[in-house]
Amino acid sequence: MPSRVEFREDRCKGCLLCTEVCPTGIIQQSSRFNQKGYKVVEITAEMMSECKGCAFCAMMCPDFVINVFKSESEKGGAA
Amino acid sequence: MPSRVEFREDRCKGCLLCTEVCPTGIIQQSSRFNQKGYKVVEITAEMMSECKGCAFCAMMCPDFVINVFKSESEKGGAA
Amino acid sequence: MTQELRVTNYPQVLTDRPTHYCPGCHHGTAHRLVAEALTDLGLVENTILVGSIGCSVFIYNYLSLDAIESPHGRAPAVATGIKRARPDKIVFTYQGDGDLASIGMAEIMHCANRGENITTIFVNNTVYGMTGGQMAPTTLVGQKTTTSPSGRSQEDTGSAIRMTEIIASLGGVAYAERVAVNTIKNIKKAQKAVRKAFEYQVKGLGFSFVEVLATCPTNWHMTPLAANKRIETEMIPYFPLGTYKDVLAKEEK
Amino acid sequence: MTQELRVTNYPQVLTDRPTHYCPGCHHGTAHRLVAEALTDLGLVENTILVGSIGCSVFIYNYLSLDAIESPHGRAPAVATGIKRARPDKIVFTYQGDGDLASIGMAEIMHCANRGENITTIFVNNTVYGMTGGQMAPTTLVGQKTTTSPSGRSQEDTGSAIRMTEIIASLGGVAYAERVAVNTIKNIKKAQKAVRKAFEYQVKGLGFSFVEVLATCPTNWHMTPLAANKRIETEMIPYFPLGTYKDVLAKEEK
Amino acid sequence: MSMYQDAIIAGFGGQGVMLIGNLLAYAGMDAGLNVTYIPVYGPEMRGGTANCTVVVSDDVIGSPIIRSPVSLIIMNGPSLDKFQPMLQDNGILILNSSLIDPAQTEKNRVQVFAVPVNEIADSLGNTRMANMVALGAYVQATGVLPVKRVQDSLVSVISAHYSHMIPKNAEALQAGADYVVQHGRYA
Amino acid sequence: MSMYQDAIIAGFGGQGVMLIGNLLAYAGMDAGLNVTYIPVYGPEMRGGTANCTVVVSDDVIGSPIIRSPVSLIIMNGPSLDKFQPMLQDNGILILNSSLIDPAQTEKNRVQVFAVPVNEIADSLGNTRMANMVALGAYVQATGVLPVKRVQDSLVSVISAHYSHMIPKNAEALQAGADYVVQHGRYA
Amino acid sequence: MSQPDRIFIKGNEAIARGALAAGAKCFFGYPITPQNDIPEFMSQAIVDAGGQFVQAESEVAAANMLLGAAACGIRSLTSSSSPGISLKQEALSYMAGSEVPGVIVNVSRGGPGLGDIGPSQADYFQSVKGGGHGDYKLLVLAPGTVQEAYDLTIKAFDLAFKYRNPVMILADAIIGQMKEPVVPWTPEHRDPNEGRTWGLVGAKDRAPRLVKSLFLEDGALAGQNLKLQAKYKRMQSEVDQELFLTDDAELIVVAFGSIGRIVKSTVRKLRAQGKKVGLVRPITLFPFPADVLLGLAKQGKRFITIEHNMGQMVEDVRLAIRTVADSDFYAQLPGTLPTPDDFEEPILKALEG
Amino acid sequence: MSQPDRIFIKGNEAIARGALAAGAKCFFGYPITPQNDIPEFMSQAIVDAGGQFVQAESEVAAANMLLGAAACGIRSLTSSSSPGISLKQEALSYMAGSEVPGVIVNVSRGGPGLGDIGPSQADYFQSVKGGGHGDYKLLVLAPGTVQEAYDLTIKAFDLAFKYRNPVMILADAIIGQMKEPVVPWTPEHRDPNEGRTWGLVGAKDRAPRLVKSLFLEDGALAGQNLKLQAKYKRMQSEVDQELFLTDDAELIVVAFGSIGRIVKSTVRKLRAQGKKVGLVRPITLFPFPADVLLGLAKQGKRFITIEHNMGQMVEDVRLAIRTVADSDFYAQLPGTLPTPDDFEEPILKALEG
Ligand SMILES: Cc1ncc(C[n+]2csc(CCOP(=O)(O)OP(=O)(O)O)c2C)c(N)n1
Ligand SMILES: Cc1ncc(C[n+]2csc(CCOP(=O)(O)OP(=O)(O)O)c2C)c(N)n1
Ligand code: SF4
Ligand code: SF4
Ligand code: SF4
Ligand code: SF4
Ligand code: SF4
Ligand code: SF4
Ligand SMILES: [Mg+2]
Ligand SMILES: [Mg+2]
Repeated sequence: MPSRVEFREDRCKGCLLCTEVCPTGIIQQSSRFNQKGYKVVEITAEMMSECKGCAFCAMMCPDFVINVFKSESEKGGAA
Repeated sequence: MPSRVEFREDRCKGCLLCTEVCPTGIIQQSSRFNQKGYKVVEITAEMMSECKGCAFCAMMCPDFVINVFKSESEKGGAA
Repeated sequence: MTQELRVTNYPQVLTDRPTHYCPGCHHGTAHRLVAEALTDLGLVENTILVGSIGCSVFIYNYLSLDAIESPHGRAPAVATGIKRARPDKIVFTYQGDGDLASIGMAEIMHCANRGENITTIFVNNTVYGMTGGQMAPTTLVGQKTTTSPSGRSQEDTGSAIRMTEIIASLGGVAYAERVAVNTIKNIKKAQKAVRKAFEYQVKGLGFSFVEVLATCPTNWHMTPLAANKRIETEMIPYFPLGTYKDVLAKEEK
Repeated sequence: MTQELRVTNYPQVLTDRPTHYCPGCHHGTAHRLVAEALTDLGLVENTILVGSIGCSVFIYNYLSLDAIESPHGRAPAVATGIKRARPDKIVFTYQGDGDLASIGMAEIMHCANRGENITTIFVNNTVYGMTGGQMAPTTLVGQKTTTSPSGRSQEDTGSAIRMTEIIASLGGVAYAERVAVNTIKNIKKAQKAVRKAFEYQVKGLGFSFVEVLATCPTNWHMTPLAANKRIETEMIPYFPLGTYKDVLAKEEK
Repeated sequence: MSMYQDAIIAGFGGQGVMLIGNLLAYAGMDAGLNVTYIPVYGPEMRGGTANCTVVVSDDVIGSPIIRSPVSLIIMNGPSLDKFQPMLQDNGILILNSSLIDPAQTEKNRVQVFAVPVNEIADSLGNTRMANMVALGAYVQATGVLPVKRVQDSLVSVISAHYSHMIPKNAEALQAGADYVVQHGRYA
Repeated sequence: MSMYQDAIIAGFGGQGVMLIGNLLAYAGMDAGLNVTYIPVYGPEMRGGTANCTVVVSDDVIGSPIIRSPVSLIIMNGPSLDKFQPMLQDNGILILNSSLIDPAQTEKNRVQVFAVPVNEIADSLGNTRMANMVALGAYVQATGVLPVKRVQDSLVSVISAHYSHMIPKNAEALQAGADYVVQHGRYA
Repeated sequence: MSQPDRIFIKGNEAIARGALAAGAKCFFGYPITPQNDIPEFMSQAIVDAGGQFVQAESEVAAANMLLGAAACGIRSLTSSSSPGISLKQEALSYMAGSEVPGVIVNVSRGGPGLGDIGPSQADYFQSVKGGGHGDYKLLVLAPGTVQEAYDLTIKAFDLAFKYRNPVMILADAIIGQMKEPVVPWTPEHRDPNEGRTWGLVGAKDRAPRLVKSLFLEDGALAGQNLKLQAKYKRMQSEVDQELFLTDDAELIVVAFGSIGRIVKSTVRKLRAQGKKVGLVRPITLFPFPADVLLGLAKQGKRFITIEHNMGQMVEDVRLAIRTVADSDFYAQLPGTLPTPDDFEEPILKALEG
Repeated sequence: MSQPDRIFIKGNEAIARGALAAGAKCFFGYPITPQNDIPEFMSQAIVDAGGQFVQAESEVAAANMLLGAAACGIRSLTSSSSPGISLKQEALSYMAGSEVPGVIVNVSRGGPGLGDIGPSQADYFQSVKGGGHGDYKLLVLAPGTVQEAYDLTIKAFDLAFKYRNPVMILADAIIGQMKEPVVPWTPEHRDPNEGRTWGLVGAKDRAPRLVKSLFLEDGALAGQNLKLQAKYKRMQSEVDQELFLTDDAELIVVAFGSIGRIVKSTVRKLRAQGKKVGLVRPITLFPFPADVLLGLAKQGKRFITIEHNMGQMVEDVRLAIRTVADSDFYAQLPGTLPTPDDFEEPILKALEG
């Protein structure tokens, strides 16, 4: 799958709002705390392949943590 | 007719609102000015007999100028 | 034997004192309505009047009640303080349209929304009377005032605010009605409305509000008779009379 | 050859700076909606932001716009001054519910009624966030806050004020809509609404108003997820979403 | 101190007392003198009486407010009651004798000029110019300015729309002055 | 001046720093001493760190605000960065070594007591009592009050609803004190 | 006087509890840092005490609610902080002008404008000179400890009703936010008829009562002003201050409220070094302890005034002693936190002259 | 400078025309006696001049509209009278704190409370000491004639923009309501780029501009206060006063505004009687002509301050001369109308010492 999500982990506040809107349910709370003391979310390497690049997670995140990427080859997918 | 109207002339401001609500049209502007310089209203002695004692004039007067009297004998007329 | 009977019985709470109002000004009539309602309901000795700033600032000269003078627009807050301090008293505000609908907008909205168990008599004459006829929030579009010399411009200043409608939409309101005192028929309705407003307070139903459409011949630059007609021809069409909220009524308008 | 395409394009006007908001607070989302709308419409360089006092007082740290900090509740008056001074600029206020619906009630009502050609983004989280969770006019009956420790009492404090409905009833208003940002569907609608509000200002149609139902997990004493759910289960039923006024629409709700 | 005159001008609202106060002040200004004018204002004006105070002097004027005026123009009864006691001894009192009985004046303490201003104005065809008649009388009685000077300043207080009325007003001013010349003090 | 102690107690919101600040102050008060306590307040608390300052003295206390404290209880990393520079030379620093590497301390300038408060609390069955462990360590290290005195004051800060937790909290206080006795300064 | 155990509470709570002990029955508030503990505490406590808590729509409304409640002769208060107090100025002028005895609490913060939420004493002028319009005075009380916050709140109500005048408690974020042990007490003798002779209650069997500040008739407003000034003169008897080591002092430090208490530590420290310094801490800011200061000045002492602002009370100090002495001034800057050490240098400098 | 004929206008109209001559483009008002002529005139005239007239919903709103318009670098003003000015205090503190150059007109009236609609100078403290919260200063100008009302309004705008500070015109009902001949004039050289370097206009090709008064970071509020105080010090150079027959005077009368002009007549009259009295009429109330007074005091002159209030400016007079002299005080009572005769006796008494 050509989609991919990046978390700016230092910005994440661990609110988990993104986890509930992901249609594939691949975002999870990690066991890491960031510098601010928040338990950040993650997508494990295996699960990343299930990402549809829908960007719902980014739309939901109140802290502009998430960047979503798609492959160009997949036509018409990007909005 | 046993009805009668009294104007506290010193209070009258000559607004004429009473003149328009009198069903018999007997209240008129006089040619007298009171102490405050207002041209007061009046009911001439002849016209007074036409008064029905409805007290519309008093109800309309914003300055509590008017007192209306009726005769007791006329049953059921007073409100 | 015929004995003369006095038809007009001015309530005692109405003092025997000439008013300072201009000829044909409806403030006097509105005062009388309040006096009659309080007298009829036997509330005079138990009532606190909350005055406001406007031509009616001297209302305490005409109604023989314990009274307080509020800062401009703040009568509903002052009344709230009084009612909270003395919940057993009847408390009402008497306010003009500049006072209530302009500077006092927040206070009246929140007093009503909290459902303070008080009564407001709102005398809307579409103008700042006391200060010399400036535009009010209730001034009709096109109406000339000293601060809208070419007539109120809708584009620049919006249109007249209809307070009763807004107040009626708030949760804490028990009763909201708009009346006029330009005709005998309307005066009779107004009497009932003012009485009802106080009755609802006695019953503890919440906030009650009566808007009285009133003349200001002086600042309308009209004779009292012409001003009185304007109520019918210009004001009522824009500010329709009637009951806008009545928690005890089956149907609301 | 496959080239990677970035789906998320955060508008440049949104600064690269972590926000001070609590986890799951919707203020950040509301900021983004504004940033997107201004960017999409090409207004960024022409816009003046009128901030208010509340958790969003630092909004100027996150939106790279010429900005002013208003006294609590007075943003609509400040914005009026700005728009009158610079009619060619896009001017908007960003206000919380304590700010807009309580202390600023008179200012928002009159700004709307005058039809000032500005936009207001109203973030309703049913509580005073910044000061630590006191009761707001929009607090739901029964909701516990630091000043309604047993839950808001309808009898004593009335019920939650629905601002969009009231604003929509005023003459000068071009557009009034209530949105939420609790689901993707609602966020998409909210994006459209915010954009429309600014478009109407560009078109000079008058006052435009968007109420955003928002969480305050901290002062609701809920997890962000639970707070987000409360929008659906408690807030929307009382504060229905939708368009309450749209001068360009055929039908109004 | 050389030239100094003041006047309180009082009457019902609608009698035009503010207008002649302004006119007097303009005439003083146009004559190169220092002048002040101050009206009552605010709710006091409501319904009741109106008044204003004018000071004309060739020296700097300290106060526009005069507690003991040297002259009065009194257009109605209540104003006589209110202001006559303040008038300085031997001060000049122009009295609208159309509405007020001159017998009410303290004619032995002050100089009274009783002028039937309404009738004079009526005779000129317009009762509303009674105020101008009174001012004409005042100007003549005090000698503060030539009548002509006041007439020339009419243009400053009468709006362009009513400029056709200027000659009539000038006539009224003259008629007031003439009346004083002819009838002198009330005694 | 005789007996005097102060402390800035700092950590994440939720680590219970305000609670142990209050407890320390109550214990001082219950011991008949003068005490002051002042928290940070307002929006500063939002999301980030929390801290409070406690002063205990047998003399009148001038300021509840301390710019150069004689001791610190530091529960998280950012607080160490912020407050360690303010600590007086030779001051006492109680460090939550469960979250912070003691190597980050200025151990040559100040007296560091590195206490793995989370682990100790965990071992007692409740991580949330890490704050009590830290306070126990502080009391022991400074000798400001007997541990018993602090334990006896728990009743003042723990609400009736949670009074069954008092013994456990007392245990945690003791465990913190014991750790200091056993391990001494970090060097 | 019942004498229960010491309780450990914030100054804000001490004010709220003091008000309850004084018999306050109505509280009107609006949220603002750093005084939020007061409305939050009251929202439960005054209701439990049979009174009323109203969170007003604004500080303007809260002040006017106070005007209404106090006009009924009911002990009532409002509290806020600097920007909110600015909004109350019109109502304060009305209260003073119509002689209504409310209590207003200002837990002041840094300004001007939104400023910050830290402590500051920069509302001295506003409180003491009158931020509202017209010639009027508030009684102004400035607590220096949490106990005093409690005690002065009780006193505030007594003074308010004694003089039918608004009374302000001028605290700051330090006094409001710090906790100290407090011995709570309840005043024993309160006039049960307090307010009965003038309060609004409905005009039964007597002439109506009127609470107003409009005086249009000739000379009426002059009369009201003379009456008020005479009252303000009578209030001079309420002057109160703490004197600390002033007897043999060469230099008097004048400081009020939180700064007063902090300076006291500095003075103690300097005394330990043999420096002859003393402290006058005005407790009533109006009436101001001018005579006390003048008396000290006449003994040849020198003065420095220290405030947490850019120089306000120093004007009253200088006025008080102007015929014989003058005062230096040291500003603890708004937006900074004061400690005793800060004042050593300026005091020593003033001592050296 | 164009020099047309004299026009005969009220002080209120002079202020309005002065504002237009100064290039004011926005007026925000609310009705209140005795300043209604200003909004009424402006409702037509400023619109004709291509500007904006807004009748605000309240004085609070009007002041905040001014804050907004002035923050754009546009010359703007608001006007009101005493109770209305009390309501503007929060916004004034914000304007000062965020350095916004608006002009505020107070045609003051009798207080406290609703008071009356007659003249009074009882808002001196509020204007000069700061009725709002925090340490800030308004520039305060007090006209004594209608011409000066015109001139000082023009000056007010220049000062406001020079210092980015709110400026208050403190007039009273006498100045506002009286008519006098005025020579209108229009300043010729105005910086066309005024306000361009800091005014809000949209952040195009540059970093955003921020008009704010919140300074939360450590030391930031202290910095802002130091900056403001430095500015207030610079403003001292703007001090202005009228000196009348002071050179050989034994007694100096200090009086401002309408009272200053009325006292001038008294002084002239007493001079005619050979009494050695002179007048200092402060035209700027802040900055206050302290140095001028001190200079006169050093010449051994005595002082009496006369105000239409119960004693406010007299504090600044006493402070100014405190090291060498003191000042008597005479109160023209609020609610009374002053005339030159009223002041003869108190001045003579002070002269006799
Ligand atoms: C704070 C304040 N602002 C303004 C005024 C001046 N003022 C007195 S009455 C009034 C308005 C009166 O208008 P309205 O309320 O409509 O009453 P009306 O005279 O028309 O009956 C105003 C603005 C004031 N006294 N106080
Ligand atoms: C005049 C004034 N009153 C009160 C405050 C204190 N204050 C700061 S923010 C705020 C309310 C914030 O609530 P809201 O507007 O709902 O915004 P939120 O924080 O919930 O987003 C208050 C009352 C103030 N700064 N100024
Ligand atoms: S882009 Fe869509 S599928 Fe991928 S992680 Fe985000 S929400 Fe899930
Ligand atoms: S929504 Fe954003 S802040 Fe919240 S957990 Fe997901 S990435 Fe982190
Ligand atoms: S009582 Fe009726 S009929 Fe008689 S005068 Fe009055 S209105 Fe006319
Ligand atoms: S209504 Fe009353 S005041 Fe008017 S004319 Fe009739 S009697 Fe006179
Ligand atoms: S001005 Fe208008 S409202 Fe006031 S008394 Fe006259 S008519 Fe009535
Ligand atoms: S307190 Fe509430 S509104 Fe404020 S940042 Fe936190 S969650 Fe958001
Ligand atoms: Mg009106
Ligand atoms: Mg909120």
